[in-house]
Amino acid sequence: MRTSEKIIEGLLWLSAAITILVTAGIIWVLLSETVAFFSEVSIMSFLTDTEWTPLFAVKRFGILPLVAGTFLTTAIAIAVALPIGLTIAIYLNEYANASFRAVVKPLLEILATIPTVVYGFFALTVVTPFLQQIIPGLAGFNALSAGMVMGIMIIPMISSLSEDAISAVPKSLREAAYGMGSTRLQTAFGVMVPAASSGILVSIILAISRAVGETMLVAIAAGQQPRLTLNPLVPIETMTTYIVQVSLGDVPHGSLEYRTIFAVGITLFVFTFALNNISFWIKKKYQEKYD
Amino acid sequence: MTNSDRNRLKDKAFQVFGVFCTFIGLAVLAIFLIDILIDGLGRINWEFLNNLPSRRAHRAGIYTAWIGTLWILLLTTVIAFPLGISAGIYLEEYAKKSRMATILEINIANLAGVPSIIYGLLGLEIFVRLMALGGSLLAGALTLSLLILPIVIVTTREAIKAVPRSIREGSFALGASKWQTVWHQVLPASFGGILTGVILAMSRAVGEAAPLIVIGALAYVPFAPASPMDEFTVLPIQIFNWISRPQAAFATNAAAAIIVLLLITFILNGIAVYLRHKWQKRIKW
Amino acid sequence: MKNKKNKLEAIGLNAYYGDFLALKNISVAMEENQVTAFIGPSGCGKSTFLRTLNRMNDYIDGFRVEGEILLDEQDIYRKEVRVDELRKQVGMVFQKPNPFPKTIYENVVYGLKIQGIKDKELLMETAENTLRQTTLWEEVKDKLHKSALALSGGQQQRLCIARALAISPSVLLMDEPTSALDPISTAKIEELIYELKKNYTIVIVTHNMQQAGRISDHTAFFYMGELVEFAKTKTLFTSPKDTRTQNYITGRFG
Amino acid sequence: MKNKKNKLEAIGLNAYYGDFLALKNISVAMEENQVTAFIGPSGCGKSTFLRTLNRMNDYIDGFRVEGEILLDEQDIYRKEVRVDELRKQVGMVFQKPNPFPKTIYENVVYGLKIQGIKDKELLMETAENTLRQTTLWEEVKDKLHKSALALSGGQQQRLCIARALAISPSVLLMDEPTSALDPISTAKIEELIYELKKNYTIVIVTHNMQQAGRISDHTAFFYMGELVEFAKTKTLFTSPKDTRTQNYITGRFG
Amino acid sequence: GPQYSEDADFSLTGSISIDGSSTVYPITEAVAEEYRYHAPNVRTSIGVSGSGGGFKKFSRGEIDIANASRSIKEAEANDARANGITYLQLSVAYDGLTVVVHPGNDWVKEMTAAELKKIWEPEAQGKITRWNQIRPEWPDKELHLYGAGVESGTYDYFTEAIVGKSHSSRGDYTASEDDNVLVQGVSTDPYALGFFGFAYYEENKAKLKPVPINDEDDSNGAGAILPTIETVKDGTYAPLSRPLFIYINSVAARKQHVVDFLQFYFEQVPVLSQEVGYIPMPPENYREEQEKLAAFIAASASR
Ligand SMILES: Nc1ncnc2c1ncn2[C@@H]1O[C@H](COP(=O)(O)OP(=O)(O)OP(=O)(O)O)[C@@H](O)[C@H]1O
Ligand SMILES: Nc1ncnc2c1ncn2[C@@H]1O[C@H](COP(=O)(O)OP(=O)(O)OP(=O)(O)O)[C@@H](O)[C@H]1O
Ligand SMILES: [Mg+2]
Ligand SMILES: [Mg+2]
Repeated sequence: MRTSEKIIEGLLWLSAAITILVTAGIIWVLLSETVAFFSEVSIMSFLTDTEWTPLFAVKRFGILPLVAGTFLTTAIAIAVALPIGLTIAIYLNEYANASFRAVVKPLLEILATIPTVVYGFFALTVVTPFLQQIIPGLAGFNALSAGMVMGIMIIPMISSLSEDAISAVPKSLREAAYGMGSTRLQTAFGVMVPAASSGILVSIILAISRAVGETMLVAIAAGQQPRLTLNPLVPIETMTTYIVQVSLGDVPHGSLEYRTIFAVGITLFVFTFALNNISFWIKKKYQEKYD
Repeated sequence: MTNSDRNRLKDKAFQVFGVFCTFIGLAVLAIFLIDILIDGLGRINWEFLNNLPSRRAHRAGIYTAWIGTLWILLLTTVIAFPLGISAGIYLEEYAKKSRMATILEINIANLAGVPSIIYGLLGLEIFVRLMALGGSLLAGALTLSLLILPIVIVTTREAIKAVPRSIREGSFALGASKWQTVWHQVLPASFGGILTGVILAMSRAVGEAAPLIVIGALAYVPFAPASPMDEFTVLPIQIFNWISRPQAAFATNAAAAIIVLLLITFILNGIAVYLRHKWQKRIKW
Repeated sequence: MKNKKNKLEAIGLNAYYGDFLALKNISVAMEENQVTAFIGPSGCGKSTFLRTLNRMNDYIDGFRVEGEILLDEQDIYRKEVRVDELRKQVGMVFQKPNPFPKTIYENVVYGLKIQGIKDKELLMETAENTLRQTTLWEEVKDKLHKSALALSGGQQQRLCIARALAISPSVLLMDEPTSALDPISTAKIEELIYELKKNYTIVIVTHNMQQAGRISDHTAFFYMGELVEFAKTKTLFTSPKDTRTQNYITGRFG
Repeated sequence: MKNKKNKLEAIGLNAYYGDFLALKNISVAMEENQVTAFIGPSGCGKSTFLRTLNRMNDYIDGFRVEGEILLDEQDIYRKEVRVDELRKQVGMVFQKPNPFPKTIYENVVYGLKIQGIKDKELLMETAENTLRQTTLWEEVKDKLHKSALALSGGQQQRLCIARALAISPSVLLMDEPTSALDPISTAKIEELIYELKKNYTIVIVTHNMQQAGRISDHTAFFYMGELVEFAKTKTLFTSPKDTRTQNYITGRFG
Repeated sequence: GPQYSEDADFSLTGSISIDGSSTVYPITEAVAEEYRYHAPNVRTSIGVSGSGGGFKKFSRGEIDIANASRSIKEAEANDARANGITYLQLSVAYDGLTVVVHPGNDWVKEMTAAELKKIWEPEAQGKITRWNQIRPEWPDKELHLYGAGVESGTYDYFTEAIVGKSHSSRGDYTASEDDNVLVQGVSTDPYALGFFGFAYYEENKAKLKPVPINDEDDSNGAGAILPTIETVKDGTYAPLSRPLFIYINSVAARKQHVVDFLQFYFEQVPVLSQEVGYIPMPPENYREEQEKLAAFIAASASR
């Protein structure tokens, strides 16, 4: 009995430890080529140069334009998905009746199922022309419509996971709030959302991660033009777009041009790592207040 | 206006906003579905499901692709879910609040943000070359498993977290060991939430093409895979392929293939949603 | 003693959980500035009835009522009634303590804050007053800004009472409010109830017959979803009409 | 009456929640086949102490003990002690009812099932016996396979007691087991405790001094984390040595 | 329909793995499809991991045939040599690059290769931004450029042909490696100028206006010439038609079924390549390629 407990714990530990192996594997795969890359390109210019033209005759290796592109599309996506997703979660949990929720929640989850290339074409052929009528000067490829559509795509991550988190809050808390004369809105934001904050935060982190890592949608609709700008109206390029285009493109493997994708990959990795550390820190600080 | 009127107004306003947001989500979904159905529904017939790839759009079918997709989903599920749920359990129930646990937690959140294509590069080096699995279903499924592992782990943890401590204590007090408590109480009580993760993760896995292309999944496979070691193609690759063809008829094919892809995920999700619904009805604290 | 006004009144109330009839044709009136106690064996429907009085059961799937419940002669189940307003008038303390996962201070002032009161001093004053009323002040005054979840069961329950008092409702529903309290705190709460009665109408569910005897003006005895007997507390305890009541209060039951 | 064997014994026990010293140097012995009651004002550490007796506090972050707790003269905090085995010997009923989100039947037989017992008849028999012992059988026999969560608070608590009895521990720890029960059920449980005492060692936390007086052989009075007085129940209630005890039992406290 | 033709050869067995450029994919797919009827027991599979990915696998000996939209690079060739792999490059068809403008564009009647160079060369970046900078009589409107993604063989070829140096061009244009996306861009932008594969123009004729190109070299056709099957095939549409390739591993070329497949390939590709939207080479070119193939097979077999 006791040994079997130990064995089970060992197996569970192993499952968790595999994630470390995965990370190690990723870092190894990325680093082996990145080292070669940085023997030819200085880290300083990689981090500070404002142009990214490794595939042109005149090569510049400034990662900033790609970082800016990723940041821009992600920020727009979250700006769309967070309010809508969280509102839906609260609406479904607090206002809608059980049968409505039971139908709508899985329906919305379908949004996450649609292949992202479909979203890409939707952004390009429907959303962009529509936005162009409102915003003159909006380029055919732009971060705005790609980001907005990506926001729609990740709504279910936030709405479903947050709704789960909210409905996991003990009923007695909700009753306490109602018992004090709270409106549903006050119950939701004053009691339920704070009590479910950990789960909601996780849903947001997952959504951000998905937005940062999304590729095909931005590749189709946001353009492939690295540009150091926060202007959402012009074509940009994200880190993921660059990686997928080069790795599936005609560039010779093993060349400096090809190695750039590993340098970009590492950057993205460090980028998300920093992001996660920050959100983890926030989460910890926030939770200490209540637990 | 009194304060309470204001609160009531806010409450109503939020309700309207809630309906509006839900409606936006559903409307976009409806637009997508209708658009795709209009484009592709007419193309779906027995031949389409049963034909091999072809240069002639009207003769091209998705037989090998949908079988490959089912294989990939099956294998990925078999690999990723036990692994992910185990890891989630370990982190939530066993790991002390140590440095290691913190590192693991950040690490997993981090993995969730790694773009799929990087997983493709990882899979290519580790599974295809190092483990010599070649461009097989197994290599593809392992790659996608790593890709969705973070989602499964994170959602499992959240679901487990929601189980009240009093339930665990009740179980411990009856002499249940840690694992028994997890197995008999925590997992059943959190299964509904875990299923949400399963749904999201499956949705993610089923639509991925880029990492599979990198590890060597094929676009033209005129034979259906029969074992995990066989070469394969999947619907998303077929779809990408057709979408980038110049001929409009291939776009129709792509729409039809998307319908089939959605149908496959609907059915799988439907099962998961049904189970979740059943489960959550049973458990109300 | 002249007849008081009926603050709350149930008329022919049936309550269902799905198909299960939990309350059968209950008619009873609770007078203003009086304490009404509900007693009865476990599962007889006391909590269910109490919770229909501020429509707290609205959120339970499949729950429904027939009949009327009048607050100040108005049916609270009318369409146009705003449940949040209703509950500001009819406060509630639950059987299991349920503090918010917030600080002690935030718990107490929650009801005021949601009414839009921002005045820090006023909030602090109310917090101190109600915490004193519930004998909690000395124990928690140094950790007002610590989580309420770290309190003991009894402390949590007293906090919940304080929280309910802070919004000064006109009716206070209490579902076994002292079942988790030690005798000292219980005595204080009972004293408090006696104090509150001057301004509030109080309905209390209790298992403790001594308590019912000590604090209530009227007592209702429930049995298997029925209101068996309702009378002045003294009368009910000294000369019950129904044999079931008799058996129950003398402990010769079942 | 010859001196009984010490079933459970605490020696110089300190317990901490992080930096907070919740129990201060407690030494007390609980004799075999006796009922020991813990009384004291809310927050004094009764629950904390009770929970150290079967190491239920192991799972609370930052909780730690110093000193020893002997069960049958063996320290239960030794490294090699298996907490699950320990808890099969030392059963527990909690302050708040905590039925599993499973059927009533599954709740009762859970302890046996995890011990690997599969014999349906034996399980059913045990379920019926323990539900009868806890006066619940008549109320639930028709819904054994319905969710335990739909029971009332009191019913839930009795179910939890039944569940604990089903694994026939040698020690039973009860944290205010009757605080959610009506007098009838309470009386039955008290009777049951009296019955169980023949075979079990029982430790009970209660706020109800009458209850302590009725059912316990020894009583320990806790105050602010200290064990103020421990004596035969009669002695403690009739001639307490410490003035704090005196004040508490006469209700002249605080 | 039938799963094999009447003269099917059931004796041939084995598998052929092909990977590489997604541009060449449709041609090889078409051949493989026909070959299925011809030799039902040969398992042919084709991947689309790009010319780069294809060459990588090819030079490691992981595949038999590589599809490529550009020639093998020095480094890739070295890799292959290091792994003891000899190979043969064969051209299979042309891909005509078409320069297009919005259909509402009424000023562009033709352009010269020099004008294209002036627009696309690196020095033009940020400078040549209006139509009237190309020809003064053209309107004073912003010029919006669309073209292939810089990692693609199409871009590689276009820069080589127009600017004179591969990968040398301005960067401020809208790039996509999916030509359908470019079609969408140009067809909705009145001030657009773009280039992409001939087939994409053919399929979207109604939404686009092609620009005749004058290479100012009358030896291969005088004046500005529109891309058509004929002008590409006979070489008068210069300089914007590029060849597509397959690469054959010599080890694979020793296998009976691979040889059979390759011979079949060159019998069929003149017809099939046109069917899928590309432009076949003149017959004499095919004859040449077939001879090279035969020699290679013979050389491989003797080793
Ligand atoms: N998890 C915890 N973390 C920190 N402090 C705690 C925790 N649980 C209890 N305490 C504190 O320890 C002290 C003793 O608590 P305990 O629950 O043992 O009291 P109790 O005597 O059982 O009270 P009650 O009769 O109200 O149940 C209290 O001051 C309480 O605030
Ligand atoms: N949510 C629910 N769904 C279905 N039945 C319920 C629900 N809540 C309570 N019941 C049933 O309704 C009846 C009355 O329950 P109620 O909680 O009102 O009893 P009570 O008198 O408060 O008991 P206690 O003294 O144990 O708290 C019981 O038979 C109980 O099983
Ligand atoms: Mg009750
Ligand atoms: Mg306690």
